[in-house]
This record gives sequence, C-alpha cells and structure tokens, in this order.
Amino acid sequence: MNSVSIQIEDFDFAGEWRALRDAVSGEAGAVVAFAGLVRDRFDDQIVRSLFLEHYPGMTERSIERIMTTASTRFGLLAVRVIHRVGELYPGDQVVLVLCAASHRAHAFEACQFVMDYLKTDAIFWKKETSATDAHWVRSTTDDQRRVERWKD
Amino acid sequence: MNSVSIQIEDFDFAGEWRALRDAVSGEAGAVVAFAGLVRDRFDDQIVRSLFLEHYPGMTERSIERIMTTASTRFGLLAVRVIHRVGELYPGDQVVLVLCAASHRAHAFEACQFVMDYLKTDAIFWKKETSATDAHWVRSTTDDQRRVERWKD
Amino acid sequence: MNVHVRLFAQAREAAGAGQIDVLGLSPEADVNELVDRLGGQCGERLHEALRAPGVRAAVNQEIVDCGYRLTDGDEVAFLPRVTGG
Amino acid sequence: MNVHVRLFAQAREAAGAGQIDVLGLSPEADVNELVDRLGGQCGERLHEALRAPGVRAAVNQEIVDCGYRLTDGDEVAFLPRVTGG
Repeated sequence: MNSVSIQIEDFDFAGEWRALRDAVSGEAGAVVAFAGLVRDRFDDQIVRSLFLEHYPGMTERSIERIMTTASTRFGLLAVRVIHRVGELYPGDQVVLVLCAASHRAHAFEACQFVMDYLKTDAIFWKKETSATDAHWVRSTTDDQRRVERWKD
Repeated sequence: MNSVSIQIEDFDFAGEWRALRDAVSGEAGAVVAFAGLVRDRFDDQIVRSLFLEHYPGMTERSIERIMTTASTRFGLLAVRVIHRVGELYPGDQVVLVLCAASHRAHAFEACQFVMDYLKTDAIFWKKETSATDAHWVRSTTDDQRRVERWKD
Repeated sequence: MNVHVRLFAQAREAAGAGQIDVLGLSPEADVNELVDRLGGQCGERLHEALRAPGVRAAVNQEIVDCGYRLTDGDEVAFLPRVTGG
Repeated sequence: MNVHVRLFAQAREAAGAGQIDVLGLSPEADVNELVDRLGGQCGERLHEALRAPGVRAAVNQEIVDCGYRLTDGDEVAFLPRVTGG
C-alpha cells in the first residue's frame, strides 16, 4: 500500500492511521508518522499564512519516486504521503508521512528519508506572508545538507 | 505537556494526536509519532499472544525519567507516552510515543531516543506465547547496542 | 504550431495567469523561442521570471533543456526553483 | 517486623502470587534475609527465581542492594531482568 494524495482540505489523521495499520496488521512491528505543521514564526518574522502551489501530476510523480526509493531501500510494508496545498495558517497540518515496517529502525529511517527528499525534490512552491511582506520561500541549505547524508 | 499512561485498554490515537497538536499549535513545526504493534512472528515462531506486566508507580517513573531527558536534550515542546499492559494479540498497538518540536530533526531524534530507552530501561516484562511454548522475553543485544549511540 | 503553457509561483505572478495558450509558433520552435515569445506576449517581467536562475522547463511533465524542440499541442511548464514539501 | 513483598514475571509465577505479606522478620533483617525467608515460606522454585542473575530488589520503589536493611511496613519488590517497553 503505497499512495500519495495532494489536496486542499485537511487530512483525517486517524482514518489514515487506521487504514495503514489494517493494511499491515500482524506483519508490521512499527509505524512512524510525521506531521509537518505551519509555525507562527520563521526567522523571527511572524507568519500570517503560507500559500502552497503544485503542478498536478508532476508533483505526485516526484513524490512517488521518493516513496518507491524509500520502500525498496528500507523494506517498507507501506508508505503513505498526504500533502496539502492552498492557503494554510499557523497550526495547520501541511504534510503527513506514514511508514510501516517490520522493525522500528527501518520505519524511522524511511520516514526521515521521505521527509528529507520531500523538502528538496518534491515540486511545491511556498509563499509566506508575514506581518511585513510576502515572499516565495527557497529550499534551505540545511535541507540540502540533510539530503546529502542519504547518498552513498 | 509531558505525560505517561500505562493502561490495559487500547489507546485513542486520534484523540492523543489532537490533544498534543492543540497543546503546541503555532510553535511546533513537527510532530513525530511512533506506534509499536504486536507482530505475528518472532524469530520464525508464530506468535499467539504477548502478555505485558509492569510495576505500577515505578514503571511510570522509569518512563518519566526517559521523557524528561529527551525533553531537555532535544528541546521538545511536548512528549506523550502510552504503554499498554495485559494480554495483547498480533496487530494490537502496544506503545505510542508522540514528540513535538519546532523542527523535524529534533522531533525524529527524540522519538527514537525515547523508544530506544523504553526498550532497555522501562520496567516491563513480556511473556510471549507461541504455537509451541510460552517464555519471558529478554531485552535484545540489538536494543542494548542502539541505546549506546546516545551516550557521549 | 500551438502550445499550452503552465506557469507557477513567481512566473505565474509575473504573467498574471497560470495558463496561457501560445499560438502560431514557428514549426521548429524550441523552448528558448517560446520564452522569448512569452516575453513579447506578456511583458518583460515574465521574460525575466522565466530567465531567472534555477527555472526549469518541462514538456508534457518531463524536464527538458532549453534547446528542446516543441511539438504542436505540447504542454510546456516553467518551474521556478522549488521550495519542497 | 512485617514487610509487603511484590513479585513480577518469573518470580511471580514461581511463587504463584504477585503479593505476599512476610510477617515476623527479625528487626535487623536485610534483603538477603528476606529472600531466604521467602524461599522457606514459598519453596525452592521462588528462592531460585529471586537469586537468578539480573534480579534487582526495590524498597518502596527505589532500587537497593541485597544488604539493604528493611524497616517495618516496607514494600519490597523483586524485579527480574526487564524486557523493556
């Protein structure tokens, strides 16, 4: 069970959790979930809202590639990604990554791997509106550095 | 918001998730959840059930110590642990660890730290009933090794 | 030759539109020629946004380089540097 | 002197009970003495379980060593090697 959804509406964490658990019941010893939330501050600026834009079709495929790589590399039993787009506000959920594996080390690593590559390779553009301005956000060098550690 | 519960009944993942998110809304950028599930196999043996026993009071304190250490070390905004005891079956949820932090690296590390120490230091005894026998499980050397990496 | 152009983020804002049909391109037109044509059609601000460092072009959702020869009916997207998820 | 004993896992199974009241210990009794007394009271199987490698004693929920001197009313727990969470 590998699937990705890009959607405007909020996601039902509990429902996603249950569906994944049911799909891997008995075989999986570990499920790791990551949720990214909109923070109310960024570099000491108060964040009013975040606008996310994607390229339907191409964005999904950019994420599927990451999921497939993670699945193979870490022997995942299931991986699920949901990413929201549109206008989001502090406290809102932006992204959910769920990874199920037999053992916890693999589930943890895979979930980090997916998040690290989402941050650098997934096709999203983010515009941040602060108290004083609005600007398109660039991928950070810290994110670039984090993804390097997965390369041999 | 740091709290631990030891309970026989299953936990309400969705409710726990919501409570934690509400507690850290705006400040937190990342929530990592780990759930441990009962597997249907262990060392090629079919697992029929798992019985967990604890020492009320002392077990909670053994977990609180781990949570406090993780909180300080990784600057957590919140950490929540729920551990079930009693008779459990393949597919059942055994343990839930939720960690919220400003940034994802800390949330991921903290959640792994808590799980690694839970596996070695938390006061639980597990008896596994397989198709052929029943025996008390020992902490694995793999778990011991994993906890070593957190020591300076 | 006609193509359908999709613009995102800074490029979309510069054009004031996310989708633009470009009609009557020369039969041998490549991505470079399309960029110049879009500049002429929509203004210097879009031209600059499409020439900004890191902007990639995709034809029918596959990344191509700027010398890629277009075909009638192609969907051509211009992707400013992504922020990631 | 009386103490309240709590047993877990293998030790609990060996005794056939999770809680045992031990009455009339000598006023200077330590954990070692309590272990021997429990062996006498509940049988060799429990004695062996309490002497097994890795078993720790806790008095009023604090780990102590086997020479720890008990006080009337103490709760004394014997903790076989834990499996962890």
